Amino acid sequence: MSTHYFDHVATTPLREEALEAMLPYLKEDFGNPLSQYEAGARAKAAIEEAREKVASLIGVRPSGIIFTASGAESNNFAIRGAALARQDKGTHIVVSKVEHHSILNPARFLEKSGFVVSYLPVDEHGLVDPEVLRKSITDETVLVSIIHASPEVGTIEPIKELAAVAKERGVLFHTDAVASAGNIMVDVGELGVDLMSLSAHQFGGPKGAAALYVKEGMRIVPLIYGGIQESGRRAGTENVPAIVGMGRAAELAASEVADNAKRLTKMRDRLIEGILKVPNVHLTGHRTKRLPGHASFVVEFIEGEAMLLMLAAKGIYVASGSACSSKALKASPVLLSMGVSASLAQGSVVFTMGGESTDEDVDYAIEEFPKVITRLREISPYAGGWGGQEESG
Amino acid sequence: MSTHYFDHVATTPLREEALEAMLPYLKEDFGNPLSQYEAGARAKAAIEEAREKVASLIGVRPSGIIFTASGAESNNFAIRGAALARQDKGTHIVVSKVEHHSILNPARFLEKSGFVVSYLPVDEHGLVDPEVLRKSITDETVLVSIIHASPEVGTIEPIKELAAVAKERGVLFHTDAVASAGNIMVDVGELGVDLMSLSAHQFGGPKGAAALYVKEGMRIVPLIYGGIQESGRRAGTENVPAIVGMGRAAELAASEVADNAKRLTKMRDRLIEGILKVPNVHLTGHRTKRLPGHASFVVEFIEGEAMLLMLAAKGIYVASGSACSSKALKASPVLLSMGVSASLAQGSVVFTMGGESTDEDVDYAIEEFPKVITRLREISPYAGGWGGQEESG
Amino acid sequence: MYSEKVMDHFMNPRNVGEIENPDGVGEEGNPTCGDVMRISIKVEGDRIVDAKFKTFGCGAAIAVSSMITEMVKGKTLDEALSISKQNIADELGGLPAQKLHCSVLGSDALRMAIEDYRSRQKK
Amino acid sequence: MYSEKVMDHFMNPRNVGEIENPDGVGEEGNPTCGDVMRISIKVEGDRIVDAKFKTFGCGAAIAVSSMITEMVKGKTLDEALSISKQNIADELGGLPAQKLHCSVLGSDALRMAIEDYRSRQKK
Ligand SMILES: Cc1ncc(COP(=O)(O)O)c(C=O)c1O
Ligand SMILES: Cc1ncc(COP(=O)(O)O)c(C=O)c1O
Repeated sequence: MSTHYFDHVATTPLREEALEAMLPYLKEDFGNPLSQYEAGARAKAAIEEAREKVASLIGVRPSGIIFTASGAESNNFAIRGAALARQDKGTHIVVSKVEHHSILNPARFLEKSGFVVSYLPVDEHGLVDPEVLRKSITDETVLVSIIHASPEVGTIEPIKELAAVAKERGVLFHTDAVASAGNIMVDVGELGVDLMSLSAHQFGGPKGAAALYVKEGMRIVPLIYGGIQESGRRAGTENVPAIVGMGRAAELAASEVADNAKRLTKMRDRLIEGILKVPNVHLTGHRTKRLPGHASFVVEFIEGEAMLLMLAAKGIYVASGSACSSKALKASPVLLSMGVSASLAQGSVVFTMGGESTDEDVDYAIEEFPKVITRLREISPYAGGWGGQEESG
Repeated sequence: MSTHYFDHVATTPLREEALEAMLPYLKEDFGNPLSQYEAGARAKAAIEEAREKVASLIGVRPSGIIFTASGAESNNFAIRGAALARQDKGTHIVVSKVEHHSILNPARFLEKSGFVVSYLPVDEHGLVDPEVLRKSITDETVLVSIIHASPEVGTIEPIKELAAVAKERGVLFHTDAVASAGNIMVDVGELGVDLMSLSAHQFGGPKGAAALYVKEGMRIVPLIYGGIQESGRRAGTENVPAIVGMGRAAELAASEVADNAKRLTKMRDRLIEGILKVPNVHLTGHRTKRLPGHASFVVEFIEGEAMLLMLAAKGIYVASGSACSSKALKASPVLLSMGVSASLAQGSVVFTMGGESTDEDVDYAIEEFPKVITRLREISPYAGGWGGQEESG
Repeated sequence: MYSEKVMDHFMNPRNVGEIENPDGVGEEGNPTCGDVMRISIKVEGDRIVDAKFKTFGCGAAIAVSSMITEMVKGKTLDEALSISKQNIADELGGLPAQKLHCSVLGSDALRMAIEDYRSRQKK
Repeated sequence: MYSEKVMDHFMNPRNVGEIENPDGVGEEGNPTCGDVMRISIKVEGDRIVDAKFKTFGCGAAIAVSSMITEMVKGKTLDEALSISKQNIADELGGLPAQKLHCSVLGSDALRMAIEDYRSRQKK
């Protein structure tokens, strides 16, 4: 069976070039970057080279990049580290309702330690309104964090406008660019943000390497204290191979992102068109302000995990935000906050493509998807409609 | 030039078997363990298999193992997570003066948030006295953390006795076993500890994978909040390849540790004997209660970084705890706390061996070391003695 | 994640549909995730001679529906009522812990179908 | 970490030793790390004709000692005094930032040797 990987938002395959770059550091060049002899210096140099490449992917100076081990760590570090560093100035922070758990949950932790958190609503496309942000900012506000692009619905937030609002009020602005960096052009200067999270395994790099960008001169409280690695801002022996792989992936992404985005946008639009031919299927997120490779839907009358499994049996790998496919068995807060009902959210299915995706993948998905939907609807008691229990979304 | 790696305490070479085990997960098996289809399940199964192997290295059940990205992260997680989880019971914690920075610095952070920290003294061998621990525990004490084996001086602490004292008083006990686990037999049950940190790159596993053992049923406050990975205790997409490599390395270590320790102890003793033939050189740490592959010294009249560089020029890679070789330019707190003077501490040199070290390495070191010492002493103004400025240690 | 048996019953569910002129119908929903299972039965004497289902739910919910409709065929009503959620999970070669509630749904829908049949008999 | 030049002067230090019957001796220590550098000079007219050192310190400290004793030979005292720590670092092809204090030690020890010579002259 041929396989068609449509789950780049979960993780991307490691690019061969990145693995090639990593291998020496998994073999003979195993030295600790802190060691004072040549092997240590070589490892250190490799990290600094990777730092330059990651920095240049998002248009910043290398000194602004702190390597971490995951996007989740970067997000925790940013939220907690920036809030604690500024808590003498105020204890209010602002996030949106469509943030990743690794923003929402540390925000909840901060609430327990005395911070007040505002959760901004979004419109039916998942967009945060800069005017709503403006109204939420008080004299106590020290930090705003808004996701750059949603992994669930693909929507790209107007970060430039949002960050400008925060800047006007002298408030720090973080964006979680884990789903976007490497996949669309992300330029810190243009966006005007002070902090940014990114993660290698989302753009062809390895798992285990990620980064937090922190504006020059800005103080941040460490999440992991200890040695002097990362200028004392993040302790722990560096994962040299993974960092090197991240650097190489960043370099490749930087040079290919424009072409890739163009190609993927076409494929995405064709996929959306094809999928929407099935009756009672609806696009989630914004039609155009969305990640190039991202096509997400809610399908009426059937449940997401069942779709996912039946598609997987045909070699099509997708994600779903349905309650049954989440370990918490809860409807997706992102879909709910966009006004999607809990029953309709059960029909969530998310297709995401990446660099190695092909037109044939799209053809195959467009051909097979309707069959799966028909099959599952035959099983569904709602086949003829939600039967009054639910108006079609 | 042949190379002789005597810096296993900085990091160990990645074992070939571990790399072999990792490669599939760096290539075709790149799936996210959370994904609901087969590829996700395979990645998840690989992690659980690794968890079993790591658990069995330290004699615990797999459910007690939380994977992290570094020993430093495990230590921060343990100290902060256990202290915060118990802060309603009390706000006093106890550590020793010979802990790693990744214990001491989070302890200092806790001090800023209202905790009181006792720093236990050690004797001239670096040993913590259980009676001193007993006296330090108050009704407010919630956590004790003592390092298992010192990477700087090799001394193995009497953890069993120390943990028993804590247990008597109903206080949680954490041990930082980063330098010991995989290198000597480490059995949680026998030691009687509640939490333990270990790190893969210290026993032939990859950088980027480490673990914290947490006793069953014990609550711990997460360091990295977010998704449901690691039972909700540590968010972030798992570094599957590194975790798999750690599992394989743990499996190998478990089966070889006894033989290896025996072999390395012999080599170590021969090295110590050889090095101590040079006049005015002193062993640091305990003569017998020390890591098998660990031989550490202070050399009078010369400085450690200079020794390290000159040894490196001969293909001998060692570490030093001298102020000049630390980025902070401070004398080693561990040596100072053992009563070594700041000047003498400048002469610190640390040889550490591992699985692939050979008798020839030891021969070579014993032959070349005295030449380096002679050469550097020729340059030293103290050649004839400390000249009253310092009695010889 | 799922056993082979679950995947088989999910991919090739038995007894999908609605019995025409059923003797009893039961429908049960899960308020947390919105799953709904509808089972219709045909009864002769006090034996279930046919059972069909329609289910809105995840792979486990569909497999449970398929399995339970298979299990009850030929059973007396009392025998059918004694099928526990654990019986169903066992027949399926096990279910992931967080999916066990799907099998409750199955036994509940069946029970309601039987109750429906019995209440119709009383009229 | 170190430039080739630094490594060369560290591995093959020039002018190691103590001048017998020196015209001036300077010794300077770094209180934080305990490094000590001792420079002895031979002066003819107002020119330094020979310089030797003994150093307790790291690779950079030894290389700086070697380099500064090379640099001053043949220089007048005033020329020697004008050698800055940056000059020494430059001659060595640069020093890591946290090692710059080692070159201060070098110029300080030299200055003290010259002062020692001058104070002896006054007697
Ligand atoms: C005793 C001890 N604890 C903690 C650490 C930190 O572990 P890691 O290097 O994995 O961050 C080390 C590092 O070598 C160590 O020796
Ligand atoms: C927007 C967003 N933020 C954060 C994360 C967490 O990143 P990581 O998987 O590297 O922990 C993800 C994960 O996919 C994400 O999509």
